[in-house]
Amino acid sequence: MILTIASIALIVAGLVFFLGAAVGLTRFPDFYCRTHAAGKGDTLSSLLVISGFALYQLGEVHDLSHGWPVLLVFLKLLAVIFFISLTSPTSTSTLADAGWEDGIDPTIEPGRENHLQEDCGKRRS
Amino acid sequence: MTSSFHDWIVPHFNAWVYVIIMMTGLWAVIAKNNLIKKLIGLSLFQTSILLLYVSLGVKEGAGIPIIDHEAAALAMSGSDDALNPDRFANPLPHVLMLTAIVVGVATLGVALALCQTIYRDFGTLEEDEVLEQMKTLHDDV
Amino acid sequence: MIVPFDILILIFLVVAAVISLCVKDLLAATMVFGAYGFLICLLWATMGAVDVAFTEATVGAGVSTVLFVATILNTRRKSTD
Amino acid sequence: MNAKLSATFAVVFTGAVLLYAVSDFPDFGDPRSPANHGVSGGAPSASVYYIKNAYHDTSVPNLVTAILADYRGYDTLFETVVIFTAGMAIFAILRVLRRDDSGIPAAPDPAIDGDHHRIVVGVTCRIAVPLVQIFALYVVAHGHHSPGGGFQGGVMLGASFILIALSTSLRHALGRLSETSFIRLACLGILIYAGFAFLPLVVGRNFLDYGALRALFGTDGEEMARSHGIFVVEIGIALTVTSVMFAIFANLSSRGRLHGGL
Amino acid sequence: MTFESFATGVGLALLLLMIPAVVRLVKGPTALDRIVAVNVIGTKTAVLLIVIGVVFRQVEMFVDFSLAYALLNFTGSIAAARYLHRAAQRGEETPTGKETN
Amino acid sequence: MTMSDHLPVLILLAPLFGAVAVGLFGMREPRVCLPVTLAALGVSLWCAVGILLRIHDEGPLDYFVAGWEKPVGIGIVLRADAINSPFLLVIAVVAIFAALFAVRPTGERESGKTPHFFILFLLLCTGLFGITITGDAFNLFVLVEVSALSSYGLIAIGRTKRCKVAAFHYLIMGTVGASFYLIGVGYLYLKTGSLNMRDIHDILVSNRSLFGSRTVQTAFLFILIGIWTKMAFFPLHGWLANAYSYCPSSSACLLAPLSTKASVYVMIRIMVSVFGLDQVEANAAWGDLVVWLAVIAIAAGSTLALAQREFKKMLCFLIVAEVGYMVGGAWLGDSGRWGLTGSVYHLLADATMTSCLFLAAGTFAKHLGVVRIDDLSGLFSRMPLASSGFVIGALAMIGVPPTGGFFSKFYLIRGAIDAGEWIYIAALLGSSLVNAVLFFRLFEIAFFGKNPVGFHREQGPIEVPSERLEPPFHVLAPLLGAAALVILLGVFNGPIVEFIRTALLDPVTIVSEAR
Repeated sequence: MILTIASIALIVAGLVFFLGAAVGLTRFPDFYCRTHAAGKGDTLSSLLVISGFALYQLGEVHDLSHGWPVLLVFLKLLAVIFFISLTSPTSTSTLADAGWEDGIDPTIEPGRENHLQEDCGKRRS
Repeated sequence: MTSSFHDWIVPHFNAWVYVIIMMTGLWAVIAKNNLIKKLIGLSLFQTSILLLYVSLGVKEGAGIPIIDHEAAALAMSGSDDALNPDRFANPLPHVLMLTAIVVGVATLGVALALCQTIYRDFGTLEEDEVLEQMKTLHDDV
Repeated sequence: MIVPFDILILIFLVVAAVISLCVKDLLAATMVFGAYGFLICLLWATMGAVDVAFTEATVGAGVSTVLFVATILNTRRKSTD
Repeated sequence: MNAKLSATFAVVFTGAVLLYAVSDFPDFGDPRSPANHGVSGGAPSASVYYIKNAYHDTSVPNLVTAILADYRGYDTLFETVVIFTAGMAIFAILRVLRRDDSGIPAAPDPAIDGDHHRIVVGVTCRIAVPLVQIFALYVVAHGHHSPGGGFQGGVMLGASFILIALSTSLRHALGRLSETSFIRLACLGILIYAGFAFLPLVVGRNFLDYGALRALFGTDGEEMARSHGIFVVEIGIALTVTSVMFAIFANLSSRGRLHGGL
Repeated sequence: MTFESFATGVGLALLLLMIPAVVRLVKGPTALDRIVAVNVIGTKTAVLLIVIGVVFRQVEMFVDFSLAYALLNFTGSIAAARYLHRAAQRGEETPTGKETN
Repeated sequence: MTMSDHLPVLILLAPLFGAVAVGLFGMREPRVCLPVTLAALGVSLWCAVGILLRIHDEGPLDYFVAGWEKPVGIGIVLRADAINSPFLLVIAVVAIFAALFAVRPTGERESGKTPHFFILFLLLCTGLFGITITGDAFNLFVLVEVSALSSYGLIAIGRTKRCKVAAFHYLIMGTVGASFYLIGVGYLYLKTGSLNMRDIHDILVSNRSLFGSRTVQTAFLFILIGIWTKMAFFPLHGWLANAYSYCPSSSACLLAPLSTKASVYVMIRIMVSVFGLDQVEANAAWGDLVVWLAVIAIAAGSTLALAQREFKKMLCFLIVAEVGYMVGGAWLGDSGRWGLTGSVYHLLADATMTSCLFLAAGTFAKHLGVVRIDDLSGLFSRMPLASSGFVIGALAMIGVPPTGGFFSKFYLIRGAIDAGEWIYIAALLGSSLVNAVLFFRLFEIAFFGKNPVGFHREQGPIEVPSERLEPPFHVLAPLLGAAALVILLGVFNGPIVEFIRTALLDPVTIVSEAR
C-alpha cells in the first residue's frame, strides 16, 4: 500500500516535470533553450514516471518464490531507467552541438552581445 | 447528419484515418517532385495498409495475443475456457503485417539505393529535372 | 484496445504524416517521419499488436531513419516541394 | 500544376471508393466480425483455430510466433528471402567495384577528430552497443514467450552495428563484420531456414513440418519438436536480417564504396 | 479506483503533454527544433509503452520493447547530428536556422 | 510418400538453394555461377514436367505446407492444376534460355557483378514459380514482392543512366500496385475471415449476398487495379517500355517474357479460384467495361509500337498490346469459355514468342551493337541462323500458322464470336495487321537494306564489312530453341487447349479440393 502511494506520488511528480518540459518546449525563445527544456525535463520526468511504475511492480511481489516474474519486470524497468538516462542526454547534447554546426545562433540577451559574439566568432572559425 | 456520423464514422474511425493517410501517401507518390518525398509518401501508403489490417484484428476487451502463465496452466489442465478466443486479439493480421513491414523496409532500402545512383548520374533528385535530362541523353544502350 | 489513446494517437499520426510531406528540408522531413514511426508503434501497442509494435519500434527507431539520413548525406538536403 | 490537379483527382477517387466500402465494415473492435470469429453460419475463422489450438500444437505461448514460424512458416521463409533479395539488389545497384569512380571524392574516413561527438557519443555507444547486442540475442531466444523473435532481434543486432559505425567510422564497423562475411551470413541464414525446413522431406513429411524432427531433437511429443524447430528457424531469420540490415546501411551511407560515409 | 484506470489517466495526460511537442513539430522553425520535438516524442513513447502495458495488465510483455526502444531511440538523433557534422566538414551550404518551413 | 509428392515445393526450392549456393561460392569464383544456375533451373524443369504429368494422369495436386491440412485455411496450400502447370513448364524453359544467353550478364566492365546478377536471376525465378503455384492470397503478395525486388535489381544492374530511372519508376508503380492488391486482400479477409483462395471461394459461393456487398466489390476492384498496374495494362503501362528496353539484354530476356505474364496469370487465377467464374461472369457490366478497356489497350499498344524507332521499345509496346489481348480474352465471358482458354493458351504462346524476340533483340544489340530498326539492314546475310529464329518469333507475333500465335488468336476470336464482342475481334485483327506492317518493314530492311551499318560505342554508326557474324552457340541455342518452342506450341495446340479447357469448363475441379 505504501509502495502504491509512493509510486503514485512519483508518477504525479513526473507528470509535473513533463508539464514543465512541455511548456519549455513551446515557450522558450530559441533552439538551445528548447533543447535544454526538452532534454532535462523529459529525462527526469521519464525517470520519475518509470520508477513509479517500477515501485508499483515491486509492491506486487508478495513472496519471492512465486514473484520472480514480477521481480524480473521490476529489474527490466530499472534497466529502462538506466538506458533512458544514458541515451536521452546523449542525443540532446549531440543535437545541441549539431545545432551549432548547422549555424543556429542563440538569441542574445541585451547587454551581453559583445561577450557572446566574441565567443561565437571563436568557435565558428 | 448525426445519424450518418454515428453509423458511418464513429464505429469505423480507424478506417477513416487509414483512408486519409493512404490518400496523403498516394498523393505524395504521384504529385511530389522530389524522389525522397515520393519515398516518404510510399512508406506512408504502406503503413496505412498496416493500419487497416491491424484494426481488423482488434477485439473489444481482449488482451494481447500471448498466452500468459495462468491461461497456459489452465489450458494444460484441459480447461476449455482458458483459451477463449474472445480473450485474445486476432493474431493472424499481426503475422501478416510483420511480413508487410519487412517488405516495406526492403523496398525502402532498394528505392533509396536507386535514388543515390540517380543522383550520382543526374546530379539532382527532382523528377522533372531528371526527365528533362533523360530527353537529351546520348547513352549507349 | 484503449479508445481514447487510439483517437489522440491517430490525430497526431495524421499531423505527423502531413508535416513530413510539407517540410522542404529533407532532413527534417525524415526525422518527422521517424516521429510518425514512433507514434504508429504506440498505436500498435494500444491495439494489442505487440509483435508488430516491436518490429515497428526496432525498424522505425533503429534502421529506416538512418537509411534516409544516409541517403540525404549522399544526395541533397533541399527539396523544391 | 496540372499534374497535381490530376493527382488530387485520382487520389480523391481512390479514397472515395475505399470509404464507400467502409460503411459496410463490421464495427471496430467487434469480436464477432468475420475476421475474428468466422462468417455467420459458416465455419469458425482460422484465427479462432489458432487461439484455441496453437498452444497445444506448438507449445509456444506467443501465438504470433507460432503462426509466423509454423502455420505460415512458408510466408516467413519468403519474407526472409525478400530481405535477402533487397540486400542483393542494393549490392547490384549501388556497389562500386571499380577504383576510379566518376571523381566524387570520398569523405576522409576517421573524420571525427577529438571533439564532442567522438567523446560523448563514443562513450555512450561503447556502453550501449554490447547491451543492445545481448538484449537482441535475448529477444531472438525469448520470442516464444514474449514479443520478439528472429526479425526483431535481427534488426536490433543490425542496428547495433549501425551504432558502431555511427559512433566511430564505417571502416571500424566493417572491421567487425566485413563485406564477404555479411554476404555469407545472409546466405547462411536462408540456408538454415530453408535447409532446416527441407529436413522433414527426408523422413517423408511435408516441407516445414518440424513435428517430423522429433527424433532429431530427442523430444517426446511433436509439439516440443515444433517449438525447437521454430527456434532454429528464428536463428536463421536473425542471421539474414542482421547482415542485410547492416549491408544496406553500409552501402547506402558510403555510396557503395564501403569506406567513408556517414 | 484501480491502478489500471489511474494508469489510463497517466497515459492520457502523457498524450496530452505530447501536444506541445507536436506543435513544435508543426511550427519548426528550424530542422533542429523538429528533431528535438521528435526526441521528446520518442522519450514519451518509451514511457507510454509501459503505461499501456500496465493498462493491459501485462507489463512483462511490454517492458521488453520499451527497453529496446530506450536503447535504439537515440540512433536517429545521432545519425542526424552526424549528418550535420559531415555536411559542415564538407563545407557545404549549411541551411541555417533562419529558414522556415 | 515419395519425393514426387513434393514436386510443388521442390520446383521453387531448387532456384532458392541455387541462389544461396551462388552467394556462398560464386562471390569468390564467378565461374560457378552459370553451372549452378543451370543446374537449379534444370531441377525446376524436371519438377515442372513431373507436375504436368501427374496432373494429366490424376487431376489437380494440393500440397499442404507444414502438413496443416485440416481445418481448411490454417496453413498455406500450394496448388498445381491444369491452368498453372503448363505455365510452370514455360517459366522453367524460358528461364533456362535466358540463363544461357546471360553468360556475361552485365558486360565486361562490371563483370564483378556476375554473381549478383545470377542471385537475383534465381530469386526472380523463385518468385515466379511461387506466384504461379501458391494457393494463398497473402502468400501471393509476398512472392510478388520477391520477384519485384529482384527485377528492380536486375533492371538497375545495367550501366546506363536511363535504366536507373526506369527502375525507380517501376519500383514506385510496382509497390503501389502490390499495395493495392494487399488492400483488396485485406477487404476480402475482412468479409470472409480467410486467406486461402479455395476457402474464400467457398464462402463467397455459399453466401451469394456477400459477393454483391460493397466491400467485396471494392476488394475485387482494388485487386484488379493492383494486378493491372503490375502487368502494364494500358493506362497503367507507363513503366514498362523504359524498364524493359533500357535494362541489360540479359535481364530483359527473363523479365519481358515472364513478369507481365505472371501478373496476367495472377488475374486469371484470382478470377477463377477466388471469386469464381460464375460470379465474375454474372456481372456482365464489368465484363463489357473490361473488354472495352482491353480494346483501348490493344489499340494504344499497337499505335505506340508503330511510332518507335528502337527495336526493343517497339517490342515493349507490343507487349502492352498483347496484355490487352489476354485481359480482354479472359473477360469475354462466353459460355464455351473459349476466350478464357485462349487467354491461358496465349499466356504460354506469348511467353515463348516474346522470349524469342527479346533473345533476338539482345543478340543484335550485343553482337552487332544495333538498337534501332533502321540499322538492322543487311542482317540476314550476316546472321542467317539467328535471323531465321527471329523471323519465326515475328511470324508468331503476327499470327501466321502454324505458330502458337496463330492458334491463340484463333481461340480468342472464337470466344469473341460466341460472346458477340465484335469490337474486340476488330481490335485483334487490326493489331495483327499492325504487327504485320511493323515486322514486314523490318524484314524488308533486314533483307534488302543496302549498306550494312554497325554501331560503335564511341564513333556512332559506322560501315561494317558484310561477312557472316553468326553469334556463338550459347546465344544461338536459346534463340533457336525458343523458335522451335513457338512452333511446337502451335503444332500441339489441340491437346494443350483441350487440357486447359476441360479444367476451365468445370471450374469445380480447379477450385474444390483435390481428391
